[in-house]
Amino acid sequence: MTISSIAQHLPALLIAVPLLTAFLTPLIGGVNRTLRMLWVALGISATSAIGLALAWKVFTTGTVLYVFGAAAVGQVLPMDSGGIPIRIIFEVDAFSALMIVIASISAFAITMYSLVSESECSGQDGFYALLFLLVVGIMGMVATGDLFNFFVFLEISSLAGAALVAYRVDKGVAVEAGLKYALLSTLGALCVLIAIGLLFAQYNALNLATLASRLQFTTLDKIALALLIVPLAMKCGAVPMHFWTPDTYATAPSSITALLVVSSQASLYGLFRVLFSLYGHLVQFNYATFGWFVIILGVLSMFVGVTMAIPQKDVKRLMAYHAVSQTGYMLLGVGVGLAVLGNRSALNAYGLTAMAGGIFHIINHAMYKGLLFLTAGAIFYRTGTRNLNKLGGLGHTMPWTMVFFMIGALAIAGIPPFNGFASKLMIYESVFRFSPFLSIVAMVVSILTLASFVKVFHSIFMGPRREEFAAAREVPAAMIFGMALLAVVVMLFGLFPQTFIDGMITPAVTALVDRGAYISAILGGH
Amino acid sequence: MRLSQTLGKSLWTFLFNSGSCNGCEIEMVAAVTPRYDVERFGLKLVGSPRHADLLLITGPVTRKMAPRLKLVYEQMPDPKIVVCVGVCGISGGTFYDSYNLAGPVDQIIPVDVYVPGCPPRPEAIIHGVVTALAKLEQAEKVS
Amino acid sequence: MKMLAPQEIVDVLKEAAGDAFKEARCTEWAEGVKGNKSRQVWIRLDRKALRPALKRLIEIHFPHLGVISCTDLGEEVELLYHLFVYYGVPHSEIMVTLAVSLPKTDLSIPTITDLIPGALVSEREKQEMMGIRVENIPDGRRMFLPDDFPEGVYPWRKDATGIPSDMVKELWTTGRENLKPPEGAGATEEEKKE
Amino acid sequence: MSFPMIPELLGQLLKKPATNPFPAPQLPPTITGYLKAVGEGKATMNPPVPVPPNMRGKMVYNRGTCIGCSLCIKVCPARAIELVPQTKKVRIFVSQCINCGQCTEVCPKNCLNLSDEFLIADTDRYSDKLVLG
Amino acid sequence: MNIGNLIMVVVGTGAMALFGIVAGLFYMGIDRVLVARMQARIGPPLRQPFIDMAKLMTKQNIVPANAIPWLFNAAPLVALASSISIMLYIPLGSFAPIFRGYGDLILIVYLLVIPALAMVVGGLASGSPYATIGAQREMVTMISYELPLATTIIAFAWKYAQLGLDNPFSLATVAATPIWSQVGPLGFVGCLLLLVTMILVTPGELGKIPFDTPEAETELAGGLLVEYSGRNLALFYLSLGVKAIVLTAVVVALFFPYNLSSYLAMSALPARLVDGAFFLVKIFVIMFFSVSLIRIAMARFRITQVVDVYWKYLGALSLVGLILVMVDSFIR
Amino acid sequence: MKTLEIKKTAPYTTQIGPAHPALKEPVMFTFELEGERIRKADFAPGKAHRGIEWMGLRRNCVQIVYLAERICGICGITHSLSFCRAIEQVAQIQVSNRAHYIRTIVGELERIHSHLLWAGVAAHELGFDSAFYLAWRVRENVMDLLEYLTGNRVHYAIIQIGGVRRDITPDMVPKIEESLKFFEGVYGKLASIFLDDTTIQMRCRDCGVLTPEEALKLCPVGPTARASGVRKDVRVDHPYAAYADLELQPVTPDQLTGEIRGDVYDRIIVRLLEVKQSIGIIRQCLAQMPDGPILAVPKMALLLAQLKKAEGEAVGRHEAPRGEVMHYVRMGKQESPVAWKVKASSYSNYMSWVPMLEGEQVADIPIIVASIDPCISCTDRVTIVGDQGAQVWTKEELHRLSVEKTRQLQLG
Ligand code: SF4
Ligand code: SF4
Ligand code: SF4
Ligand code: SF4
Ligand code: SF4
Ligand code: SF4
Ligand code: SF4
Ligand code: SF4
Repeated sequence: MTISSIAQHLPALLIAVPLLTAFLTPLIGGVNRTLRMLWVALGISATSAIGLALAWKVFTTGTVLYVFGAAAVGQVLPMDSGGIPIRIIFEVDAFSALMIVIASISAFAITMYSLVSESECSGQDGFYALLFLLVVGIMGMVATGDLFNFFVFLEISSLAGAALVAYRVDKGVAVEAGLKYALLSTLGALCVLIAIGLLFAQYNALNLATLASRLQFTTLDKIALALLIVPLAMKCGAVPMHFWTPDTYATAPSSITALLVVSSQASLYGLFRVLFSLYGHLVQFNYATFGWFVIILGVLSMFVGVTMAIPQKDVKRLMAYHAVSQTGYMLLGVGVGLAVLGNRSALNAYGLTAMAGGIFHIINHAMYKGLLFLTAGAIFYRTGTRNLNKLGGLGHTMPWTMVFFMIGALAIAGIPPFNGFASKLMIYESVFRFSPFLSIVAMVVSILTLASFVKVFHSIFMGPRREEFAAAREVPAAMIFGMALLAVVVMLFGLFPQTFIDGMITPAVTALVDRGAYISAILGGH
Repeated sequence: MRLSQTLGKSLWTFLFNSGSCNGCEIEMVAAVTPRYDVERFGLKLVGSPRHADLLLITGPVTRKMAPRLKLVYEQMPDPKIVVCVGVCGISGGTFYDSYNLAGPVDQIIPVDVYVPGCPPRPEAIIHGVVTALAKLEQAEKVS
Repeated sequence: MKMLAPQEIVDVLKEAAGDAFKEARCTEWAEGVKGNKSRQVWIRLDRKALRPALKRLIEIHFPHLGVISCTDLGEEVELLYHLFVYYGVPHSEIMVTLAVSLPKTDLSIPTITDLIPGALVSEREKQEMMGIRVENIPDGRRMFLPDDFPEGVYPWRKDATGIPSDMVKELWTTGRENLKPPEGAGATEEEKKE
Repeated sequence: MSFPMIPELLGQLLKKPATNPFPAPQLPPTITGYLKAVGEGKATMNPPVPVPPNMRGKMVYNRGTCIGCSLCIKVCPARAIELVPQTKKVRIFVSQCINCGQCTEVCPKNCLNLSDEFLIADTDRYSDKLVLG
Repeated sequence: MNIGNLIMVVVGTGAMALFGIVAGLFYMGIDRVLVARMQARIGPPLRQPFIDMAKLMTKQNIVPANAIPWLFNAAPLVALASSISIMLYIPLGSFAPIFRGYGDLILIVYLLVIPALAMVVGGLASGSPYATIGAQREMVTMISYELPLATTIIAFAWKYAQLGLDNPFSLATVAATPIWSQVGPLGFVGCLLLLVTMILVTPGELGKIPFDTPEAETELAGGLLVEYSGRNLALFYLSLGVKAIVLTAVVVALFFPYNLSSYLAMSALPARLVDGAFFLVKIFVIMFFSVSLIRIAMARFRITQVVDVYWKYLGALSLVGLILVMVDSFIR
Repeated sequence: MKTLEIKKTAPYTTQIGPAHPALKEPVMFTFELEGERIRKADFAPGKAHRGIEWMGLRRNCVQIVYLAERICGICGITHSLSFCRAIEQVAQIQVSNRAHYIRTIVGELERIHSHLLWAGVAAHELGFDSAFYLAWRVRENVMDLLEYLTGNRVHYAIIQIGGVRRDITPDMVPKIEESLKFFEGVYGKLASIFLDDTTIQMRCRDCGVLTPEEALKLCPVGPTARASGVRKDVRVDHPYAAYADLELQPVTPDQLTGEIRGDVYDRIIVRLLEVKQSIGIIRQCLAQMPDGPILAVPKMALLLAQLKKAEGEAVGRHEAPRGEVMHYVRMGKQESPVAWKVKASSYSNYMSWVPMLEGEQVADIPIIVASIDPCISCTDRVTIVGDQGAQVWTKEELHRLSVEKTRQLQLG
């Protein structure tokens, strides 16, 4: 294969490589441990490289379309796709590309980290196979341009995720949490499937673009919309459907939790796709209503998340609640954008910035929250506990972990110059035009988040050395590498936000808002 | 520790009561109040021995307080000055014999200046501090 | 409130104490130009009458307990409960002291903290300073003495269990022996002994 | 809401401070230099707040008239006086004296007196100034 | 950014750092002298804070046994550096901020969190339980004043955005169009309320009485800073001084951005000097009312009362201010 | 092992209070906390125990007068007066009425100085240093007067067995009058600053309540008892010195506000009103002062000889600024007493801390502790110890509690 053909088949490789890695891992793992580690490292490096390359291509040349099995890319879809609609079409626009970037970076850092963090557990082969499957699911969800495929990848990611949550089989709790996750995901997926069915029955199409161009907003469409929104909102952990996150996030191995965060971001992606690209034009008379719906969802998530987080004793539960809270910021930003979608001048004045803030926050969140979960994992790795009341004094022995934790904490609290601030700033400085009170709430929640993390910081790292953790040392290099990678990204995004905003976020926002472009990319001039 | 020109002009002071009758203690406090106002010499009362340059100590040092006195002295960063205020800290005063005293003060920590009186008037305490400063200046010259 | 005269109080308490009553004495002391008198009642009782007498006194007027004093009399130790009734009305207060002697062989006394909770500080002090055993004291920890103070040494005792001389620190001697001899003085040997 | 302190504070801004500037309003550049200047009459030292007559300050001892009767030792509550047997005179430790003045009252020869001197801080508690006799 | 610019920034940063530290200490001195006078005392010489700093620099720098040394030592540096860096975003008189294009109010507000945070982290790193309570209280205080502070800033921004100005959060915008001239009577009242809010938020941010609960000496023996000594302590004090300048400069910039020179029709250099001097005077006035006077005229609040005062009373006050400003715009 | 040691020492190192305006005798408190709320309080005094009573039994009575004076430096007259009154009763020494009046005047001046001192300390504990400075500035005037009358600012050494050592001569009276006028002039200002200030009210109202019931049972004395409505004042109840000739009423807070709440604020009221009452008492004493000698036995040698023959027991009492002080003395035909029991006022008031503190917040500890005016106002020396009593408070717990407080605030 030549370079150019690789370039051409990037979307396919994005799925194929991790899939292949997943299936071959047990085989290779059977040979020997070191080999397996190499193989896994190779697989994830390749996947991430492909992902980044694909994203680069999108950002530089525009939306990439890929049809599996199609002779020519240009001739993607017959207008009367009546025959066999189930055909894998990838449509990678700037928004998708952004998600791929997130997934690539996180997956890489996390896998490197887990090479050590999970090395002492049994069932390695299964673990990595599942992990790569999860990656496949995530990549697929954000890259596909087809509703049914979306469902398939959602299922893949859910099942792999559930299996991974239950991975530490020696713990009854974990299995229970895995089941819970699986059950909820399945229920959710079922809803999605019904929605797909409803839409297919009416419009005889599964391709997003096609559907979008045909949608009439009948009652059935409305039901379908609800059936899509609810499970996706649930999967991304928005209040009031956030109840599953603490259990799941807390019990899964930390590396998996970090990846689950990415997967929930992918659901968020799905939610925004549905709202903007699929139903975008139909809700236009109701932008404000839908916008407010999302905003309220966001504000609630922000507030409930943070207030639930503060009293938590389990580090990871606490972080999970913060994840809920942070999701609120994204919803808030994008919600404001949605609310003023119909109002050109407002959209330009602040709506786009708000959306950009929200979307920028998605990537930032994936980075710092991933980082935080990895540090939590590092602490668990050395101490065997996640209970804040039991921890203490680790700052003496685990300085790197502490530094990474501080970076993550400052970022999540939106303290300059870390990336959380950059995106939150965009949110503060735009949503106030929509309603000044929203900005005030957002700012106050930030400080609450900070307070909560100061507490965690203190409980884990500060204080005199503890006898029971006398043996705790800094974690091995690979884990540090994984955390460092995310930390560097966190800092880069924080120090040079404009670069990333111009290069990635704005195109993503444009892609999301400009529904016409999305449709016409597939359907040709409309 | 190098003695510096500025030390004497910015004496941060920690008061320590090692079991005194409070008489000296109130006179030291009175020295802070407007009539005497030691702050005009840059002297400031601080809440932590870590911040202190000058230890003003009163009382004949009860057995419970002796280890604490030592600790406080050790917690003070160098260079440090100790002024013992009141005769009961200097030599026991009226409490010249007891089963529960470990003093006088200079048996526990080194003392630079003694301010006799029971209690010394606030101005005598100021004079004691000034005497300490003069001693400091001499030490500076030597070093 | 009908106020009893000192002698009436003695009578009432005598009745309450029964055969445990030993002796009583009423004293007066006047100060000031007008010669207004303060009145004191001193009652010596046996240990078993302490609580009945106190209960009776409480019925008269809830007394204020000043303090429990204590004297080492050699073979016995005397405890004195200084109580005050009829306070609040100018010049009519009466001090009632209930004195109880305890043989050194059995220095125990029932607590009165259930009747007057404020007696706790004083009772704790008696335990550590005089080695009294207060029965049923709700909190028997030390109060004034340091934790490392030797057991079985009681500062107020005048016998072998009192403060041994090697525990006494003579603060005043510190550093004096290094003094130069006074002018015109001869040998310094004797001085050094000081 | 009421903050009665505020007018008081603002009013005080315009008034003279209540401080008695002893020995100088603020710290002179060097103490030794200042003391020297005062000694030479080049600088004036602000006096302490005036003390009333009969203030009980540092002890003065007239060694000459003392007859060594030890009455003062008997009443001294601080063991500040000791008899020097060789000379039949007493010795007074100012750094132990609590200025009660009991000895001065009891002395049959009036050789003990409390002066109004009270600035007697010293670096040595048995310095010549602080041991009389 | 070309080389010339870079040099400008470096030189400017140095100058600002110097100005911040000197002015911070100078105002500390003024504060101490004035407070002493109001309490009928002579008080220390004006240069006392400088002497104190010089002395602390020569003292032993003790790192307690329980501390995490590098963190313990880094915290004061971070505190000072971050305080100074905020200086770069603040206009001083008619001198525009060095980073005029970048900074805005929200950035400043969040940058202001860093010195406080550094103090908290330093306190925690010292391993003293008193510092721990101090840190918790500091956080609670921070949470408390965030609401009125955020409300005030958003109110400003909302007003300027309403006016169609480009950079509603930029201090330059505020300076160019003083708020008072843009509001009607209702809005004027609203702005007054916001001014009161800011005056009272300032002592909270600076940890002064009555909001000094985190450092409350009677309760915590110095709170966060108990274990600090020598150079580290000096750095913290410097950072507090700089922070005081920053905060008052923000209040000045928000509410009193006026310059004398425009009234006096002066030429460039003297105008700058006059404005600079006028700016110092304005800072002094704000400092006097929101720091010196308040800190000696009241008793310290309990931590619960701090929360009450900020959330309930000042929060309500500032929200009313915001609403008045909004209503004022709508009816105009 | 290291951790253990740290846990043990950490609270100790930090409890060392800055001893500043608050005159503090080290007392150690133990609290069981719930968040910032105090569930249980306990205290351990005795850090200043010097063994004074024990020393006294090795000295003669004249020496003890000065030793007694140094039990405490705040009430320079209280203990010596009480001790002398006990000895006088044992030895049947009749003190002249002039001496009684002088004792009373000095005693009331001491009350003024002590209450002003307390007001300052309390203000300082509230972080209100201006009020502290103001109170102490006014107090300097009393100190001057006391020094003028007695020769010393703190330990006046004016009381002697059988009377007083210094007379108040007619030429001294104008100066006393002048001071009284000054206090009257400044009283209104002080009262308004301490009673009207919003922040002081916020901190002191309904804080540290001692109910009348508790005030009876726990036997507190002085303003602590009176602020809770227990009308108990040795000067009123027990005729002694010049008080025996005066018409006095105990001061209770309802005289100002019409109600008794028994909180810290009420204790401020009582003390402020007592300053006013003291001014009145001094006025009356000056007006009625009889002539006569000031010392019953002026020759100390004679006095000592007389005391050596004395036998018996008596209680000497005085209403110190903080409440009743009593000295029980028993003499047995020897130079030193057979028994000497000192009861300082704070000794009686300790117990009332417990109900006052329980249920209040950590931040209120200093002002509540100071409100009984112990000679230990600075709770910097508080050690916060153990959740369940025995074990020493660890930093984690401290931390957790503060965190819980935070949460409570956020949810509330
Ligand atoms: S020297 Fe005198 S006044 Fe000072 S503390 Fe000792 S006994 Fe009290
Ligand atoms: S009483 Fe006077 S004469 Fe007698 S020994 Fe003492 S000083 Fe000398
Ligand atoms: S004044 Fe008092 S303490 Fe001093 S020597 Fe005389 S009797 Fe002793
Ligand atoms: S709390 Fe008050 S008394 Fe204690 S050190 Fe601070 S200022 Fe001084
Ligand atoms: S009065 Fe009590 S506390 Fe004081 S020394 Fe005597 S026994 Fe100890
Ligand atoms: S109550 Fe306090 S101030 Fe008064 S005499 Fe007793 S110890 Fe001294
Ligand atoms: S004058 Fe009288 S009392 Fe005095 S010492 Fe001589 S004999 Fe004794
Ligand atoms: S309360 Fe007063 S009398 Fe009691 S020990 Fe403390 S200072 Fe002394």
